[in-house]
Amino acid sequence: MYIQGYWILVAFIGFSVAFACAALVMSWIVQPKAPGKFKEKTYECGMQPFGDSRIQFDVKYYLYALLFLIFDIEAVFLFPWAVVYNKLGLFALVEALIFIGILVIGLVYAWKKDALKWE
Amino acid sequence: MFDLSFTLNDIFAFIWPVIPFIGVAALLVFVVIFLVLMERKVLAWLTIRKGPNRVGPGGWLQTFADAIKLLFKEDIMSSETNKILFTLAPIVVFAPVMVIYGLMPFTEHLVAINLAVGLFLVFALSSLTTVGIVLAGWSSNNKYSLLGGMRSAAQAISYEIPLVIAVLSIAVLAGSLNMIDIVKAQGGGIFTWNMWPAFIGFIVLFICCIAEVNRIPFDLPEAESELVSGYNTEYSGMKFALFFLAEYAAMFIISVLIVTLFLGGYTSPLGFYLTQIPALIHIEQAFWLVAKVYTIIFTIIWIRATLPRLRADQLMAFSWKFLLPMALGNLVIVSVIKFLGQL
Amino acid sequence: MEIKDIIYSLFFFLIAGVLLVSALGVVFLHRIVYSAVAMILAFLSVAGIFVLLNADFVAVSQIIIYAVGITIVMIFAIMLTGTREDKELWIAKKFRSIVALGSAGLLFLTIIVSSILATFALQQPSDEVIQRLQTEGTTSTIGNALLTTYVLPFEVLSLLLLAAIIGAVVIAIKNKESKSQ
Amino acid sequence: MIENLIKKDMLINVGPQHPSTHGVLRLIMTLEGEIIRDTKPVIGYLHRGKEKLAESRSYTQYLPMVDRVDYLSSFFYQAAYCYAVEEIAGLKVPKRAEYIRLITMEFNRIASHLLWLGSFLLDLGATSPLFYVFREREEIVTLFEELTGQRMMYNFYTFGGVKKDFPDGWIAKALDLCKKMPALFDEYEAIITKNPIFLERTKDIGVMTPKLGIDYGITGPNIRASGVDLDLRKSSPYSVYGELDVKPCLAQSGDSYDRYIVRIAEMRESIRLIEEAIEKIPGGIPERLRVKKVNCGCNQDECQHCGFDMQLVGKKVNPIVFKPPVGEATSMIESPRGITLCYIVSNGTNKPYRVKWRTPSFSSVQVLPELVKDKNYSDLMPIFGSLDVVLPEVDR
Repeated sequence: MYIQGYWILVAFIGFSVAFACAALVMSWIVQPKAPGKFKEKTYECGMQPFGDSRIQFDVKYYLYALLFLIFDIEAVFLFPWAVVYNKLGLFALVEALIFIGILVIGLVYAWKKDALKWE
Repeated sequence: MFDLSFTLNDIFAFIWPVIPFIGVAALLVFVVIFLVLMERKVLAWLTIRKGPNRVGPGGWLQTFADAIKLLFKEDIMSSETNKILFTLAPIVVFAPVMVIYGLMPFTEHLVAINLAVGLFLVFALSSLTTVGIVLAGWSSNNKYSLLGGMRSAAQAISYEIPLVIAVLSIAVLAGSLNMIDIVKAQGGGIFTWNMWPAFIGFIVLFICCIAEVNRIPFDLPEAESELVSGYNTEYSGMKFALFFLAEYAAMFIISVLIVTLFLGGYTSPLGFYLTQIPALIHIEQAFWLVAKVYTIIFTIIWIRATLPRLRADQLMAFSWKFLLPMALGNLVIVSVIKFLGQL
Repeated sequence: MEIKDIIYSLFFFLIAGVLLVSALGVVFLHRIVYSAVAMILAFLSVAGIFVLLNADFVAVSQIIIYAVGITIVMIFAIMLTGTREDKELWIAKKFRSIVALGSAGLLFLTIIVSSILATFALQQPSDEVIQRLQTEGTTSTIGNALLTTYVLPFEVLSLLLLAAIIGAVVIAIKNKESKSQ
Repeated sequence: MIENLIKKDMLINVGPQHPSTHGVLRLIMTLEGEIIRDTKPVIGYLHRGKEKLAESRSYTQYLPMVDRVDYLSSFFYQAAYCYAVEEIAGLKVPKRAEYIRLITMEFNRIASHLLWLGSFLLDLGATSPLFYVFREREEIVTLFEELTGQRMMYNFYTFGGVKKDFPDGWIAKALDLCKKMPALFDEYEAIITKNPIFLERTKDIGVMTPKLGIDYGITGPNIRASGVDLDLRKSSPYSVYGELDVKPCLAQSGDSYDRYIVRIAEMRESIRLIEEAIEKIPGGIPERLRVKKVNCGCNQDECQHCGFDMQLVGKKVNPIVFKPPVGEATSMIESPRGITLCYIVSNGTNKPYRVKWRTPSFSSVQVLPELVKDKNYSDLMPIFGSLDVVLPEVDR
């Protein structure tokens, strides 16, 4: 069952991409094509596009990405813990509490330093 | 290492993914078409309008008409877009959603891909769509798209964390990451649902799920009063349709997910099945799932009709300062409950 | 050679091929965003290889941490660098490229050597173990190991993550202050 | 190091073809990240030369065009124009006609505020209120239709009065509506005023200090939300507001939320005013309107049945013959958006020499850059929406 599941998964990924591509190709075949100079302008609320659209973003985005990564890793480590929690009892509970507690310290630190504030 | 001995059966096993895939693809298209219509009808009823009522009896074929229209629409691509990524983005957004459909347990046997880490994989794949949205925003070379894409990414990753941590409490309760196991653990009727011990988690997950599919009050990436249409501003025709399809398909998925994790999935809330014949039990399971899922979907539409949208910073603060602590607290509460239950 | 081994090898070489091509793409593609996309593909194929090794949990972790988490961090970093012309990021300085190539080669050598050594050192798990892993998945095994044999690393890891949070916050605050000045 | 590589600002165009600029306003914004550093409103996309057009048309011919200056509060613009012309021509308006004007204007104020409420919440992302306010607005507009024959651009006032009396039963319907409305406002308040998301989005957002408001010539509900007690209906009553008990609706902090609160209060106040006016309207109880209008034959101004104050002047002025004397006049009206001023110079011909409009939305657009400066881009909408700008009125 197990490996078969992954085989189906691989097939699904392939089929899904193929499905999306097929939709695009089919539409490409049947759609009218009437390109025009102004049609191909970037939308800018009805004006000629001006300035550069590739702007620089604030560092806060990066901070959120880093925090996401960190908590994601935390979650990834907690998943195995959650699965075996039943069998290990109090020991596992205490360990996880310590683990979560240390990360909560980090969260509180970020909070207190106003790093979570999005201006 | 592969534990497979090749017989005719196994060759069939390698071909048979085609069948569930066709089933899932048909289901996805049907669900989306129905969902769009349902949303429009329910919204219309909530706001004293009639809703679509021209195409087909009572407007039931409206979405088909829209789909056909989108298929035949010219696909306008701005000359300044990055054409490769612009085309790739809708595929990156759509394909994972479709794979997730295969992971969902619709009835006890109707789950196309049954994996030991199914639940975990659902989140891995759902967060992949974020990358597609950022690509869409970046490749459009449009200011609104870029802002929308970045906002969307920031939002998605911020709500991913409480979501995953809320789900951890389910893993604690079920002791497994397999979707079927999780449902089976709460098969004893309404009082064995995970919703009760993990009620905070249920609320957190519900909110996060609404945020993950960018719906009001969390629809900032597409806030039309600010960013026109967000990351899909430049998209038209079939490429837009793929985003649209993915969005509504995702809405169905999150409802199935909420039901599966917290509301007993396909099991009967009564604790026993009304029908006793195995074949009928199958149908009854599907019925319970659909009933629960559409209750959730109705709630989501109802929320859309009621609330205004949040601002970007409030959105972020809500996730990090409210939902995340709540989710962590929920995890601790649930593990303590579970521990006490074992004593 | 049985047919299942052939299929296994087929998949392995297919995935490894994708991995190699996309990894080369990360290095040689001219536009940095293309590199990022190639990197996602590389990460995903690494996940595929993990699946072939019966490490399902690690495979999914690979997707969730690398293919999404790291990629998002990378893309945000690209956005942070703003409008700078993409082509300039192409490795231009000779010295740097030599250092980069040298360290990459050294790393590669280490991996090769250690994996060869590991092949000798490690025992082939019994069929029974493989059977169990294939039906139950590896999650609970990892969980057991984490909470019994590797308790200390598990807890130290949280300290590491704490340090990472603090580092991220400090960088962000510094940036904020420099901006307000 | 990174800072050197970066071009920090991004110019972004909001409008003219943007889903939420209430027509065709264009804002050129300089964003730093998502913080608005600078805003330049570009107006004129709806400019129709309303002032200049008056110079080539007779006084009466210009009357219907006045409606189009602001299609949401047509009655007010008609009234402003009529009062100015009446002042030059020395026409006296009978009291009953004044009351009819007052009642229609107050209803129009409610209709205008209702539409504002809907579009304001639509800007905030709440779609439903728009449909609910249209349900109520529809009833008001139906009343107007019954009275004037039009659902928009009523063209109902004339120099010296109004065109028609209320039709039979109109007042009863109006009273019915007045009874129904406050409950509906309660409903809105129940779902909006206490909504935490709404509060978060509007409280302390776009704070307009009284000084800033006065400096920019902000009037109407916008300035009253900042605590400035400026209501022409109270301070320099035109029409018959002097006979009624007008209570200005004030709030203190001047943020978007207060502008919302003031407008909701004003709608309630308008309903009270209408009820009071219907009570006081000369001509008696609704059922006997027609009878009261009948001339009893005495032709004396003091007669309580057919005196001038009781009557209605509905005669259409001949567009060619109507020539007010040389002179100039100014009229000011408290429109739903603030003080509307009409200034007319007459040179004795049948066409005005010059008509000048002062429209409140114009000032509101001007103050927008000050209010949104250094705010989040998402705050643009609650601020701009709460100012209640109607673009045709800005551009004229």
